[in-house]
Amino acid sequence: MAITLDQTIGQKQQSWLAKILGSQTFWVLIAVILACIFLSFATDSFATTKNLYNITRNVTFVAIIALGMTLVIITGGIDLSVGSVLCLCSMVLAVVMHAGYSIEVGIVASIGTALLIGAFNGILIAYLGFPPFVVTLGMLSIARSLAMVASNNTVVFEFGPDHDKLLALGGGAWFFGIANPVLYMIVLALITGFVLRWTRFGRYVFAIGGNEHAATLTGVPVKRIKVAVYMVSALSAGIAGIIQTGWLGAVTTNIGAGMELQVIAAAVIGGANLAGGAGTAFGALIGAALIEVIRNSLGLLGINAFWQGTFIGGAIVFAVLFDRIRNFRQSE
Amino acid sequence: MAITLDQTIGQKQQSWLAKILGSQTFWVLIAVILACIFLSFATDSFATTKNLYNITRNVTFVAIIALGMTLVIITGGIDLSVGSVLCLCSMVLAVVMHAGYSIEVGIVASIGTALLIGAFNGILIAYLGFPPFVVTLGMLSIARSLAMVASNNTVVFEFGPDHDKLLALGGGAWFFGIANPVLYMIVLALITGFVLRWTRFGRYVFAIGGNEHAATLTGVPVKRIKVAVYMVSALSAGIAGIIQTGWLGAVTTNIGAGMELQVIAAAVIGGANLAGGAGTAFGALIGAALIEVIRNSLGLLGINAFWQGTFIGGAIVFAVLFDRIRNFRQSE
Amino acid sequence: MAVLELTNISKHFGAIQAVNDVSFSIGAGQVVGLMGDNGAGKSTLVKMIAGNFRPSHGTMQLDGAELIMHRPIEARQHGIEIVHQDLALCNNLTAAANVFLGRELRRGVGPLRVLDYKAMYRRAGEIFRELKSETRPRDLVRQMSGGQRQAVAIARTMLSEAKIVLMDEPTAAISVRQVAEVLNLIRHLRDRGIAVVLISHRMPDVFDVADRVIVMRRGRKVADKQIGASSPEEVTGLITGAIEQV
Amino acid sequence: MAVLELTNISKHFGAIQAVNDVSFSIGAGQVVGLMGDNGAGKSTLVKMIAGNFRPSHGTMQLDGAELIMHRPIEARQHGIEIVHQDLALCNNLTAAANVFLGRELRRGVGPLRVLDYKAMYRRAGEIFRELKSETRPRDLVRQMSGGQRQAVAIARTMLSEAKIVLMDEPTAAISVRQVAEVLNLIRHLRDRGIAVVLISHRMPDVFDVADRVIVMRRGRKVADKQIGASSPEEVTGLITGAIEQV
Amino acid sequence: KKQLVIVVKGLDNPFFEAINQGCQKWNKENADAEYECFYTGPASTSDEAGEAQIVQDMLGKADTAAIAISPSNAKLIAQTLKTANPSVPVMTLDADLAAEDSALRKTYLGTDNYLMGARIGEYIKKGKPKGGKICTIEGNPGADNILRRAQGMRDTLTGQKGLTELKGEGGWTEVAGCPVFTNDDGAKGVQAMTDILAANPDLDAFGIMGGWPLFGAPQPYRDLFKPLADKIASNEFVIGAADTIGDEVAIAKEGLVTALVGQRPFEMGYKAPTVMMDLIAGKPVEDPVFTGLDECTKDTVDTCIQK
Ligand SMILES: Nc1ncnc2c1ncn2[C@@H]1O[C@H](COP(=O)(O)OP(=O)(O)OP(=O)(O)O)[C@@H](O)[C@H]1O
Ligand SMILES: Nc1ncnc2c1ncn2[C@@H]1O[C@H](COP(=O)(O)OP(=O)(O)OP(=O)(O)O)[C@@H](O)[C@H]1O
Ligand SMILES: [Mg+2]
Ligand SMILES: [Mg+2]
Repeated sequence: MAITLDQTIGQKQQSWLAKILGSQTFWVLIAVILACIFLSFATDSFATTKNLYNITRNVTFVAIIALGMTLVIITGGIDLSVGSVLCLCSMVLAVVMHAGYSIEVGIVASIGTALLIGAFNGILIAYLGFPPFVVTLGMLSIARSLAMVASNNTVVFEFGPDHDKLLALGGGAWFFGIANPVLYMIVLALITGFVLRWTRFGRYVFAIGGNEHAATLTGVPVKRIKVAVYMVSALSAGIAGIIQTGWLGAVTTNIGAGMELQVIAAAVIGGANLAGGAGTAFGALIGAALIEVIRNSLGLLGINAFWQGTFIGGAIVFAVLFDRIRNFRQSE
Repeated sequence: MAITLDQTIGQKQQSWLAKILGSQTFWVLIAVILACIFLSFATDSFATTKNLYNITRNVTFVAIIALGMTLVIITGGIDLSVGSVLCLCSMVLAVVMHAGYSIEVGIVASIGTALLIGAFNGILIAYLGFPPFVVTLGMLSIARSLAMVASNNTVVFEFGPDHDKLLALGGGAWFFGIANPVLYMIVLALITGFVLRWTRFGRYVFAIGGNEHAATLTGVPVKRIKVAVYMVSALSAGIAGIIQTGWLGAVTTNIGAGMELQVIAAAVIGGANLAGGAGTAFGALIGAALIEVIRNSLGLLGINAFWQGTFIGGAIVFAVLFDRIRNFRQSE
Repeated sequence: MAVLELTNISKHFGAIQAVNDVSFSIGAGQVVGLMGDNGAGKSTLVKMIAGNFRPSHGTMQLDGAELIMHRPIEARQHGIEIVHQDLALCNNLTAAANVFLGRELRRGVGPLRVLDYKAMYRRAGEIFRELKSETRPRDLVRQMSGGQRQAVAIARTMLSEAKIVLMDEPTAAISVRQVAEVLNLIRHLRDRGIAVVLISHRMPDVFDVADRVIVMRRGRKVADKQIGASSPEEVTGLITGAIEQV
Repeated sequence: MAVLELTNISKHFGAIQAVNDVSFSIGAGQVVGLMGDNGAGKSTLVKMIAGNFRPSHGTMQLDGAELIMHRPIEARQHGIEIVHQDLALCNNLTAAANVFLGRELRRGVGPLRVLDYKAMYRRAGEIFRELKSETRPRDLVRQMSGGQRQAVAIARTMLSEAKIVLMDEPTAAISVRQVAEVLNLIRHLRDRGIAVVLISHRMPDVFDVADRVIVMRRGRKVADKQIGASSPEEVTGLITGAIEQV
Repeated sequence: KKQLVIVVKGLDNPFFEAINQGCQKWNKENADAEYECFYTGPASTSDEAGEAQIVQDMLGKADTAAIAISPSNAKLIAQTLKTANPSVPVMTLDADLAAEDSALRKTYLGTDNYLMGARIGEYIKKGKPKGGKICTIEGNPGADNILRRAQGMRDTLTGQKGLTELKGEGGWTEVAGCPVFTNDDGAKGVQAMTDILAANPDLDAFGIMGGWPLFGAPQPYRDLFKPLADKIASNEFVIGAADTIGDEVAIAKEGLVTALVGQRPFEMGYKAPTVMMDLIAGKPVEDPVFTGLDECTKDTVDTCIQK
């Protein structure tokens, strides 16, 4: 007999290449690249240093939150509260610094708020079995309301003694002219990618999304992991809020409104599966990049305001089309 | 031996009562009733005919769409485009009637638009395997943009020759002083309930949500049912749009914004499971009613504007709490 | 004449060659035991016959006419019934609903035909009784024991008169008592002229009811013999590879 | 002394009395066959021992100390391993990942310990080889055949030295060749002084490896005999109810 | 206490918060009056139906003595008032009903939005008398007051009435992709302005109809226009913007905007209770009551805001 048991056991079903070609992230990446090439030719202003600087910076806020959201989605959950949490965390930072505290105190307060909210969401979902959609929708309402309370619903634009430090944090470019937020995004994405692939925590996140019951039975601490995941999600929103505050230089109570759908879209376009069990950090970045490139192109191409929504929507659907065509062919 | 095979086969695991006590819908209903009782005592103005008239009427728009959404959720999908579809359908109705056509023509055009959009969503999702989240998020953008194009982003408030008919349709109360929209809602809920329980179509909807693969293998026309379900969802948004237009007497490109989350929340609070396989028509109504009662109570109780969001969010979470406590006890 | 004839059927998934150049035919009223090691390709083979996968190569003929199916339901329309190894059950439905999935009983006329719950519960109960299985038609499948689930899946094939019934390990999870009933059922099917393919890892069962045994190893057919001309020992050898081919 | 002792254990789900007043004990190195009709309550019983359900009534003792568990992982910490009837696999993970789920191998030190993919693939491969199962550690469980999935579930119990191994129909979907290996495995466990509970519908397997057989019918224990003192016919009678009780 | 209710378009806008501040100040100063000012509104400005429902709730409440509404959808509020047939006096605040529905309210207190847009237009025209390429930045596509401002600006720039898009009239052309709807999101507003400016390097002016990009994202706004500061100073590039909220005045001081035209929301909130009490008492009240505009340029920043 030609094939031995050992050979079979050593075999792998898919080669590296087949795996890459089979991933949605790859095909969305192709879509992004094609869009960029098209825009470089169609407009003079796309492939300029300044525009690329802007694009990369703009992408970061959605991308950073999408990293946390990807974890939640992999476990089969959803977090609708991220936009409001971003707002509340920005507001806490702003109010604390406005009151004369240093930037460190502000950041600690802001991050603390995020973790608290994440823990609240997570505990209700994991320990009391609430549907994630309901809990985080409730929190969407609550966090924004608390932001109003915290700030008395005013615009905060003076951040006390460390005002300039905060602006430098979010608006500067300390490294080879790359906007600071981009650096943070890259670092966070690398960390997320590492955690998902190389740690036990990451493995458990996937296991929970694949079969929560089986994960429980095999001794995965499902509840604790779930709480952690919602805390990470809120944390990522908090971090994005801090960076965005530094960039914008002002906080209003409507920042981050409606962001949750954009963030989830970024994660899903990047290959995360809302049914749980699949998703990557890199995919979250690609998904966010796609959305930003579309937005950017609307202005550059001078598309009529009324039709802009059609283009955005169309492009979102179109981005996934590549992947679907491949799948469709294969299943034939 | 006491028990025979026949007896075992004839046995039912749960009595009627146990089934009712075990359903989330029931516990949310209890929460709604408790809230109503509380409000009747706490305020003079809650239990007035006028306020009840308003509440019941206000609840209808979310409730009607939640009926369609419940079908989508039962199959394990989601439809984020309903708010925008409502807007587009209202706009089509308004523009057509404004151009001098009769109300019948307007309604046909509006319903036709809804079905077209639903079919588009459904075909991409069922036949090409797009993730529902991505497709309907794209449509959220597209439909509102088309509404802007259709109306040139103006307010339409003159509905041509049949102006009064339209207003009577949505704003009147033809039957025992019950607002017309409430009547439509009840009729639609009865139809939905009937379809889910007594027809083959309803059975298939549940089967798809339970195990899509198994449904395909056993010969359920999964793809066609899925398309139908997204068409029903868009249709329900279209109907709500027509009624709402009749009630409001004016259409802007803003109406229905952000409604998707409210609608999904209503369905989920009413017991629909976003993972698929569970949901009821009655639950959709109860969920919508709960949200409306909360909203109504804020004004009546004179709650500070900043804190309103906290109350709404808290109440949404709280409504599901009853059900969770019961479950939690049981699992101990 | 052969009811079903397979010619040079192959199927691969990516780099995995699950079924490799398999040909055989089954006549009416024949019971064929299909045996082989885990991963030998048995399920993949019957799934192709049931219209679940399309073969990568080769052709199938049913009653002499070429059989090309695009969806699983077409197989049923051609009179091919299958008990899937993974049972294909909807956990959120009752046992009766699962049995009748795809061919619900209805009453009333025209567009107003509604599901006939009563008739379905009754009929499902009858089938379970026939199988001597303590399965409650009104209970959700989610909460059922392994054997009860299996009974539900088997019950499906008993609803209509088929030409071919494919059973992928129908007796895997069920108890001694019901095994006998399932084997009886297979004999009944045979007596009515229905062809049966029985996949099983239980040697005694196959030797009990089958007329013929086909053995697969690593996707290839390595034996196709009359039961009388073979023995459990030989088949075991064929499965494990101790005997190369006959 | 008994490793595990159950006293008057009952469990009901709503109106269904799945396990009813069952008591027995198992000594170290004993292999107990647990048999019974479908829905007799076998799985429910072992799930209670595995910390999956809490008994409605009754007590369990492990090595003489009362055993109260709140989560399945506590069972493992007590040295109780189980092969679930529904296998408890995560379809989106590889075979190796499933085998090591909950006790991943890691390398490196302190907080920087990362998953040791290589070691896990190697070890999983070794176990599959030991089981003579053609299961590829690097493949996703989703696409595996029924027997390959079963092998993954069994492989889990071989990772650590347990006190008790509960096997809920471990041989249901696997082929002749691996059945022998699983039975061998059980013998090895016994020889190392590990107690084994084997649920199976295959009479020959139980009579092959078990020291004792317990029969359940409709939630009650109806027999508990040494294998030598019983016979397949008697056990069949007990399962079906032809023999009331012994 | 009986309540003098103010219903605004949405709580998510700092502009309405200033109305609230006025309302609260009135409460503080009139602690022993028999009335109190009560401020409410839907969570989001885009929730038009929600506002109508709140109006209904308030009209149904026994405590309500008078109501001042800032309608986000004028037609819809008119319809609501028609069906509710209120027994308490109703006025509009900040935004008015359509002319044909004016009988439904007793008076209007607030800014003349058309005039506000016209003033922005005048500043732009003054800077660039010969016209040029312009981009209008608007808020929510359905917001009537913003649309009115844009109309005021267009009419002033061209000297014609009712043009919805400028194609060279009066020398002014709106570039492709404009107007931009920012949905009241500062960051989005600045991002869109950045893109438009990149795509049209020869742009001459921005007309910003709502202050979001300035007060919501002051830092990116500064980054964008600092390189153009000289051009702005020499009127080579002109920016006319609405509102004087938050950091806007500082931005004007830095010379990064040609002119600001601001409303006086605080004054609206502070005056509204008094007007409502007059209405309850049946005293004659002017219709409309306009609150003034604050106009700031680089040179007048220290004095332009009415205290
Ligand atoms: N959908 C699929 N994608 C990829 N590989 C698959 C798929 N289905 C089956 N395989 C592989 O094809 C081979 C044959 O699988 P099949 O299920 O036909 O085996 P089998 O003979 O039924 O085994 P068992 O007795 O264990 O059920 C196995 O190696 C399996 O991993
Ligand atoms: N979670 C549950 N909820 C409700 N009923 C259940 C649940 N689990 C099992 N049952 C019921 O309890 C009874 C015993 O089930 P169990 O799974 O223990 O049977 P079993 O002896 O393992 O049968 P099999 O041989 O078919 O696996 C069955 O009637 C089953 O329907
Ligand atoms: Mg198989
Ligand atoms: Mg069992």
